[in-house]
Amino acid sequence: MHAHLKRMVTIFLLLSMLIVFLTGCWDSRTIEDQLILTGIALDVADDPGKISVTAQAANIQQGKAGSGETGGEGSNESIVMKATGDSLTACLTELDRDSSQKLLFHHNQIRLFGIELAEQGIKKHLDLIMRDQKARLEVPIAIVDGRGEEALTAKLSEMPLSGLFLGNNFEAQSAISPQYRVRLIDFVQRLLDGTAAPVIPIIKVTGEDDKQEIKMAGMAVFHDDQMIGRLTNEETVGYILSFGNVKKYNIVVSDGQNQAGLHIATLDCKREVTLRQDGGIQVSLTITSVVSVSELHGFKEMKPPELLKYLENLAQEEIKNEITDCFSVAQTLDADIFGFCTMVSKKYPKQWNEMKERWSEVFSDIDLSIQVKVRIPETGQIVQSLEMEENMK
Amino acid sequence: MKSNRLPLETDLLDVLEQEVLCASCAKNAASIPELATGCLSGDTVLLVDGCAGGLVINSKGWEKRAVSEPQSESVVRGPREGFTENLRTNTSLIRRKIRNGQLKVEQMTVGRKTQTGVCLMYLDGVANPKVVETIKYRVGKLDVESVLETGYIEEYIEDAPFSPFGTIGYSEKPDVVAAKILEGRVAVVVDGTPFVLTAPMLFAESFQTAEDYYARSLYSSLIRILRFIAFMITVFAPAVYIALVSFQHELIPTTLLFSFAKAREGTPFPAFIEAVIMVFAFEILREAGVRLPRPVGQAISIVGALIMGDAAVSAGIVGAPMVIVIAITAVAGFLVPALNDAGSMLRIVMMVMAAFIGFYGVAFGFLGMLVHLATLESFGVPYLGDFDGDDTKDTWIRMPLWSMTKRPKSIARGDTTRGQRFIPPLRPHVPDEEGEEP
Amino acid sequence: MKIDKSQISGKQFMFMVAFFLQSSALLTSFLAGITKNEAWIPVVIDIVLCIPLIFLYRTLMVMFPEKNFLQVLDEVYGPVVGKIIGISYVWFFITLAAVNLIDIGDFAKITFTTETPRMVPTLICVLVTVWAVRHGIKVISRYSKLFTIIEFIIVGVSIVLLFNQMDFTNLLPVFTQPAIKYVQSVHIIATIPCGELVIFLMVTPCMKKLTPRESTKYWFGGVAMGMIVLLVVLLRDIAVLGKALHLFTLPGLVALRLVNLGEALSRMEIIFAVALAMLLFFKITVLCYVSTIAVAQLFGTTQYKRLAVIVGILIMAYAPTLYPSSVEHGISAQTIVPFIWTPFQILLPLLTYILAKIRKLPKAITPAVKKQEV
Amino acid sequence: MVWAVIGGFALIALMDFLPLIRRKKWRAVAAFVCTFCAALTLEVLMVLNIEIPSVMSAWESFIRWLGMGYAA
Repeated sequence: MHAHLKRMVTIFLLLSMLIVFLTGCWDSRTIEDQLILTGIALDVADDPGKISVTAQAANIQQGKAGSGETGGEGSNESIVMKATGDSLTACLTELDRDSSQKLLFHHNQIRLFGIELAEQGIKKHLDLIMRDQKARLEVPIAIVDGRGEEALTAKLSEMPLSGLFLGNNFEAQSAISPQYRVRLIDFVQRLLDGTAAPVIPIIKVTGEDDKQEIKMAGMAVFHDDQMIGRLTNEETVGYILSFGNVKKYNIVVSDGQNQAGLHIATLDCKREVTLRQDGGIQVSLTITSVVSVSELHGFKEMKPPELLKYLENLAQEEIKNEITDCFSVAQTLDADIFGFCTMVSKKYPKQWNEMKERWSEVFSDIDLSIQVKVRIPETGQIVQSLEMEENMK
Repeated sequence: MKSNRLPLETDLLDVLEQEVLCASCAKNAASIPELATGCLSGDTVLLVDGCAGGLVINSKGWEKRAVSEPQSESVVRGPREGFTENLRTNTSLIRRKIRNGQLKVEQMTVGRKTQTGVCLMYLDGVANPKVVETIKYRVGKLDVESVLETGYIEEYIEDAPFSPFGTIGYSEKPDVVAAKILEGRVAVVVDGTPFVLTAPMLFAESFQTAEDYYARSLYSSLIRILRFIAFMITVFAPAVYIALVSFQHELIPTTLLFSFAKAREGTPFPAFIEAVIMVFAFEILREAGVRLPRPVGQAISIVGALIMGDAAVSAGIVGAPMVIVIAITAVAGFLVPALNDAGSMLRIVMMVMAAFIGFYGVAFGFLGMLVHLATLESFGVPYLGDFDGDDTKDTWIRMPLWSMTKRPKSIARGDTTRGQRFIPPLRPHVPDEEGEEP
Repeated sequence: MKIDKSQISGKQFMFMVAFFLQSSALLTSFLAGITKNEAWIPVVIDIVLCIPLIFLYRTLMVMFPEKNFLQVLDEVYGPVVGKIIGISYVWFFITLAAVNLIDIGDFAKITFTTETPRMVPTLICVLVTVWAVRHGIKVISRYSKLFTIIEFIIVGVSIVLLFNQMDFTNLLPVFTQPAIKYVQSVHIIATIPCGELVIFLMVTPCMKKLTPRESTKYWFGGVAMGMIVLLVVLLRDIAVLGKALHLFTLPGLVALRLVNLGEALSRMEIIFAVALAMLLFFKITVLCYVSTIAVAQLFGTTQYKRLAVIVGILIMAYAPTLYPSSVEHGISAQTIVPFIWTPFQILLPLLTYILAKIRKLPKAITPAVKKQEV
Repeated sequence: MVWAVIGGFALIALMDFLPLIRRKKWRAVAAFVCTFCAALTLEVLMVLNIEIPSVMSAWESFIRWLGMGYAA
């Protein structure tokens, strides 16, 4: 028993010594001494070869950050800082030095690139972001039509912190289709595919001083890490649809005089790639979709059963057209935004090796066949439109 | 019947003692001091003309508390009787539950000055003889002056005196002790206290209450799991909070981070000091509430919990989230009363680890706790149990009684089946129409 | 001479083996660096290839049920050669423990403590480890089942949470790399998680008596559980990360970081990280225990409890001298380490088995042998 | 820092070494002294920032000399 006691005392001494010697608390940082970063934007600086970094952080001292309650006095909600330097590291060092608080990167909601920088190439700026364990790979990235800082300095009426707004917005859009939100990891995966062209959403800041808005403005198409062109919002639809996995999306179809709003409940796309005899490839997309009617204008002469058939046909045509349009844009840009090359490399690894060299030639010569199967099982609360009812009488 | 004629050489007193008197304990005493002591301590002295010496007949009648509802373990459903301070009453309460010849009661006397009566009770042929021997040996070897409560015995015979976890169980309720004896444990009843020790004890026992077995098994299982979670909360909640706000900020959802940061804005102390202040304040209030007479105690807790907490937040000494964390920690601790003291100690250890190196420290604190639990043994039985087979049926869940046909493997020896085969209630209990049971 | 007098059951042994293999699931980066998104192929090959290896270990265990591996070496090679090989095995055990200690240091550096000196998390780990080691194999084995179940739950939950991000076409194409890459990967898996099981030969004397049949059952049961988890984890990481897999030092953790099901269920990687730290801790505990037993055996003493702390500290002091940086650690694990480990894990056990068969060992215990043992 | 290390080692010796001597377990004492000296030397050298040659690099050159080892 005595020896036991002695051992306890020794262990206690050892532990307390450890605590005394080791209590450096190196990693300890209290929350309130941190600037919680909500968005970061990279731009081309005025000096050639330099970049400028804009960081948006929540201002905890003022108002209720993050909630829209005090939207009116949004001016104090966010702190925006700017720095210019040769590299991202230099800029971040400068930002850190110039503020009294440390920057906290974990909660960054969005990474923005100015369009000018995107055209020059963004690969080298991604290295730090991927290397740093504090930065998260699932943070979405976007291109700003204009300068990146505009999006972060924008005063939105909806939510004072535009970084938070963008993060939430992309999150909500990804429910429609995962393609709407491009996370850093998605971008890097596409980048590593080699010949595939990564695509990043573009946003645009519109409006006057106090009532600014951020709008989606299509997608930026990259070749390797340089932006080479863009899809408009309309062309983007085809891009989105061609990947399938679309939920709760609305399209409008029309046959010239009549118009119908259709709600795509689900849309799936099966992609198949086969080699052609002449060395080219053939891609077939088989799309199956469940659609419901959300709005009808016209169609006065039709009875419900034939109307649904007719609408199904219209929808099939519409979806097909959207994809073909988008595909032709992609071909003119010579950018494989659909990732067809990845499919080839997975399915025909041997042939792929020699095809890689002449990919742009192959791509411009792809046989794209699209089969669309649309089903309209329901028409909402009413079957016929009011206009049709009139006709019946 | 023996013959009426007495053999000449026998003493009349002996005859009286052995053949006539019905007292449980009569003693033939020769000297006057012996007789006097007997008389003084409440016994009856019988002197017979013509006999040297006299008989001291045990006829002590002490004032004793009636059997009443136990204070520490109240139940909604289940027997309400509790042990009293009288050894005989206690053993009879247990024996009334187990009317079986196998139930052995072994009387011992401990304490040089107090001469306290101690009873070991166990089911012969069910309890592990090794455990019985060990307890008998340890209690028999005790050389202490006084034994005033079971706590005295517990400290002297337990396996791990420096562990925060108790390795001997105790209860105030005869039904609980009877159930433990039926599982093969040994009960130690001590004169002068309503608490009865049971050994060996498993970690899982701390999470069991008497009512678990009287309520529906699904509900009992749910509550058991809840108790496990509550124990985790009471040990780890402050540590996790410290680790969150001073180390791993990335774990907090963004909007919550904003409100945490706002709440902490303007409080002067780091999270660890804040937590220490609050934990100590809570322990002080609790201790005050326990020791004071009940009406005053309640007032203290109300003043402490409501007014002081609120005042501390509005004065900017601690942040509001910390008050919430400590409150949930405190309340969760009361779900597992058996581990309340262990919880308070471990909580502080975990807080130091968290303040030192964040979640890594908490993780290794947890691992250290696990290693410690794995090293513990209670009279040769692994404290953590084996996580194995039938024994798990009554740990973090409680299976229906009819499914527990075996006594705990780690505790019972010999007769380990509780019943031949228990018929699950889903099967028809009445014979079929053909008159044959399936 | 029996160093550790505690006993473990066959089931506990099985879970220890399973858990030991599972804990390698975290460190798949050296594998991913070689065969990239085809890293699952060598694992599948190895599940088959390891069967004879495990059978060899099992047979050695059945042949000498009373002896740990160093005692077996003494008996088979004679006291002098046996001791020399024994010393090299002690080095092997200590180095293995040290390498894993480096891993937990790296892991802590990446996940928990980015600015803390590496020595601090390592020291904490060593202290808890030696505490467990001091109480013998019984204590270590007691929570192995609990941990195995926890690991199964974690892998299951993470797969469910990541399911919407998995793209199983990432597993394609197959067999596009040069053949030597597959040989290398197979070699790495055969030596690094599988061959390391040779350390369990040091636990033999603590096992309850098993029939050869039971022995086979528990060995292969454990290996099957471990390898399946390894394979599933690798498949999960490839399906989630795809081409980016080989970029990361801890692919498993990066994959878990991507868990995002709304605000509440994102950012949970620290919980996983805690679980992974538990896995690594267990592995180090077993290795540290084996090293301590081996040192005690080498000097012919049973006082292993008193040696536990100092052996743990020796491992801690030895670990940082092995590699100047984690990059070199990674490259060495890919290119050199399989060759260093091969003699210890495959060649020497095989040679021991053959020699024992030739010399018709184990002999029935004669009084002379008994005396020698005391 | 050196003194802290030496103090730590002294504590370990106090805890584990003295009981071994008291119980006259000389083989265990030998084992303890060997590991103790090795650990102390390594730890002190590390604290003093003296570079210790790596065993692994020696192995590497040996394996390469044998003509084995995979390409990096």
